Amino acid sequence: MLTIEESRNRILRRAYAELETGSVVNLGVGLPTALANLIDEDRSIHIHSENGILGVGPSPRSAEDSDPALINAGKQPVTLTPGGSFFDSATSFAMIRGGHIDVAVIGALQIDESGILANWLVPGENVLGVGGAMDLVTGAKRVLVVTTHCTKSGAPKIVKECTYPITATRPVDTIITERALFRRTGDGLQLAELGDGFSLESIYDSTDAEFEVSENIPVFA
Amino acid sequence: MLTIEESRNRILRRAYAELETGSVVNLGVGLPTALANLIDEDRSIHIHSENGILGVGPSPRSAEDSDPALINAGKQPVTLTPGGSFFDSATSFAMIRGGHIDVAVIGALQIDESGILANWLVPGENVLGVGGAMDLVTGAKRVLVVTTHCTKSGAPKIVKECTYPITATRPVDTIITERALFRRTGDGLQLAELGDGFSLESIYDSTDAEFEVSENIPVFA
Amino acid sequence: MSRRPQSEKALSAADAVDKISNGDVMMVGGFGQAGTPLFLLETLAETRTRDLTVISNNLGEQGVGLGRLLLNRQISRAIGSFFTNNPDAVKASNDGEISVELLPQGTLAEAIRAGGAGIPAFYTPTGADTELSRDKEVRAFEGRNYVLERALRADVALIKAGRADELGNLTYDKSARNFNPAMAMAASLVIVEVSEIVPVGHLSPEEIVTPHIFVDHLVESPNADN
Amino acid sequence: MSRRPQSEKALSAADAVDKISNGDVMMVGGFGQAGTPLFLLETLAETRTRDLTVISNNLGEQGVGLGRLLLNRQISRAIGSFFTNNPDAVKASNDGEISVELLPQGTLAEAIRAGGAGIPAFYTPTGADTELSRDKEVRAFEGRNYVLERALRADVALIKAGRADELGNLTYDKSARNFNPAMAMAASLVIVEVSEIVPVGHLSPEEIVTPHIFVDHLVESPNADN
Repeated sequence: MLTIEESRNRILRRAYAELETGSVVNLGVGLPTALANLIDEDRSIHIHSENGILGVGPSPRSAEDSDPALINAGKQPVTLTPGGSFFDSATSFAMIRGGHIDVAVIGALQIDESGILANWLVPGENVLGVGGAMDLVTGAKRVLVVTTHCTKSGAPKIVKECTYPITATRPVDTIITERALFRRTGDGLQLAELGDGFSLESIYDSTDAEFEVSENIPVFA
Repeated sequence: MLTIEESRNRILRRAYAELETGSVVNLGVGLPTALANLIDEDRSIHIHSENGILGVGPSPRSAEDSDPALINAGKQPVTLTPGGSFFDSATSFAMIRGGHIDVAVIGALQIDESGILANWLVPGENVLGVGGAMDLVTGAKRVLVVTTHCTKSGAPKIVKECTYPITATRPVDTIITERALFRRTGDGLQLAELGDGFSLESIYDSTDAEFEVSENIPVFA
Repeated sequence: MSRRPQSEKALSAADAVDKISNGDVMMVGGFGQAGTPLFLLETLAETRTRDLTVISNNLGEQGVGLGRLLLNRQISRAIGSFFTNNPDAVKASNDGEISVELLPQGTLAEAIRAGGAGIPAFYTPTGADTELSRDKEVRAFEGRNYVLERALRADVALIKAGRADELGNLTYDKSARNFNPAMAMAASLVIVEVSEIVPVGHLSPEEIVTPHIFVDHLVESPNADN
Repeated sequence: MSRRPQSEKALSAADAVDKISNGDVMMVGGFGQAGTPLFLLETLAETRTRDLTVISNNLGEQGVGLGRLLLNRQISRAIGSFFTNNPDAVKASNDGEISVELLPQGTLAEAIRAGGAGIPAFYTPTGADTELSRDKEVRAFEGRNYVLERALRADVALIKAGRADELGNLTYDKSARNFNPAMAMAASLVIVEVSEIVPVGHLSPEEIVTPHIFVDHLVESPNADN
């Protein structure tokens, strides 16, 4: 079994490898924002934050280096990379909705077998917000979900049909968990890679959605 | 009889006196743009130009002082007053349409007796443009028309009903010619002032629109 | 010799918030605490102004900013995008003390921009065929569904800028810009908390983000770096 | 020692305009000659590219810029706000050589912004119940009539900026900004004529008007002050 920390790190490493050099990437609140600390400067991946930053750099080294006017969408202090810029919220969402963001990396509550994501509301829980998730899933050229494979109580997150309210009618493109990587192909999901230590059988057991399996299944660690 | 130059100067002087200190004023192409040269700095009237300038100053003193990147809506070189700023066309028209311009000073082809303006198209003439006129008449808090009283051929410009295509369904507020000043009151026009040297009778003779006459009629020169 | 800049728009925080009336629709800038006019909000929390409809991305944090107005029961309605981070907001909504309208963050930003730009309504793909817009009009363009969203306007906007010049031209500081420029255009009365007021001419014409015509009052923040 | 800035996006004018295809919809920035990419247009006039639909506020002046493309019969359709100042445009329209769609200047600007912002359509009061919008859908909100206007997008935009950094971040020069920033967001391919390319870091993050993600190619203008 992986610890939560090991799972997170594996998911982030695999997600990072999915990003193309030179691409413009928005990192959703939560697990995705930690990706900013993995970026190798030479790959010139440009991190967009919906509160009005292009060129989000890693977290500041110390509390003294942090600037209350320079925070990411998760309200954590960040830095700016050379060539970065600032703009207002209306312009920032014009970028997102207008299709100018190459990849949105985003968390999930549920993803159904056609790739539809639910990630903003668990009915009955005290949630009073949606944030930028709907715009990001609707507008980004590619949506990459990063999530633990199951909920804390062990229930599958990749399900036949979402029981929670959906985020958008536009399906996601890639799902990365600590156990597997799925790609959407046509109308359905295809298991494309396995997390080290997880068998195909264990994925069937922990996944409610129907999915295809690709011919070759590389393993990621 | 006034010369064309004398008429223009009289119209501009009277229009200038209509502007309140501190107000934000857009000057239409043609006669209105010349108003920028009359502004006394102490009155801090802020001239907006729809191509993206707030704080248009007078024309540059010489050709060497003119900057091809600093032109007004009539494509003439201008200067910038202290505290002036630049913005893009979408923002500039957001200002206009959003009701942030106090006064639009604009030319006319015809104005009808309910204050409806036609100023962009003479049917049959080689006109292929509308520019910012429709936005200005629709969006400015107050519309002030400056125009010669009659066309070059002597036909009245203030008519019963516009025969040219209208600029907006929103009526104008004030009309200044070399012969008279009209204000819109309720649904109609009221003659409020007379240009020096013109009798009330002469205004009736050169105006097709019905209009009321105010009790006192000051004279402007 | 440099003179101390004097602006006709400068006002004390108390005099500024005194212009806000019971029942007003009030926009409040900021994302988290960045770009949030905390000094103005703390001053407003000292007044008896109530029944406010707040348009803001967040509803502050517990007991801070709009969170304090909420505890004071000065807010009766809130339109925004993410209030979850203030448990008091969630509780007040559950208890029926405030009514809440949630919008996707991009729709919130665009609706405010539209309000200032004279656009009464626009179509957006965001939220189409989701629960959040189930009562809204949907229309297809080229086979894709879009939601009709109405513009937002307010009686008053409280915003936070970086530097202002004496005329009221504004710059912003990094990601503290966020909702502030759009709100400056979408309210009848705009009150701006600024770090500093500088003489006219000290801001370059190219760096001014909000021209002075959108600004009614300037309030200097007591915290130099806030 | 300063190095000469090198940008992966830098291209010769000839190579840049070679990316424009017959039949393309092409936005062209500028108002009059301010902010007009004249070097790119003159280079395009040397090619055989034709059947272009041009979206631009003006259609150049006689024989200059778009006016030269017009005389070359490279343009078959034009969408814009004010073409009167080019008599050749009026003649070409009268003779049926080009088809013209006129929009109020604010509607043109807003439609381009919408195209870049993922807004397929919006309502504007401008032009409602006038001849210019007689074939358009009208809808009342709160008793006032508004015209439904569709967003504009293009295959390619030719724009003019002031300085660019090596990444492609752009600033503009005074009123030469005009339609350029919105067009940079509304086209699939964006080619920018710039006065100068400077190293990354030479532009302040606050002064960048068009972030680099909107820019595909940079062409340095041979005229330093153009």
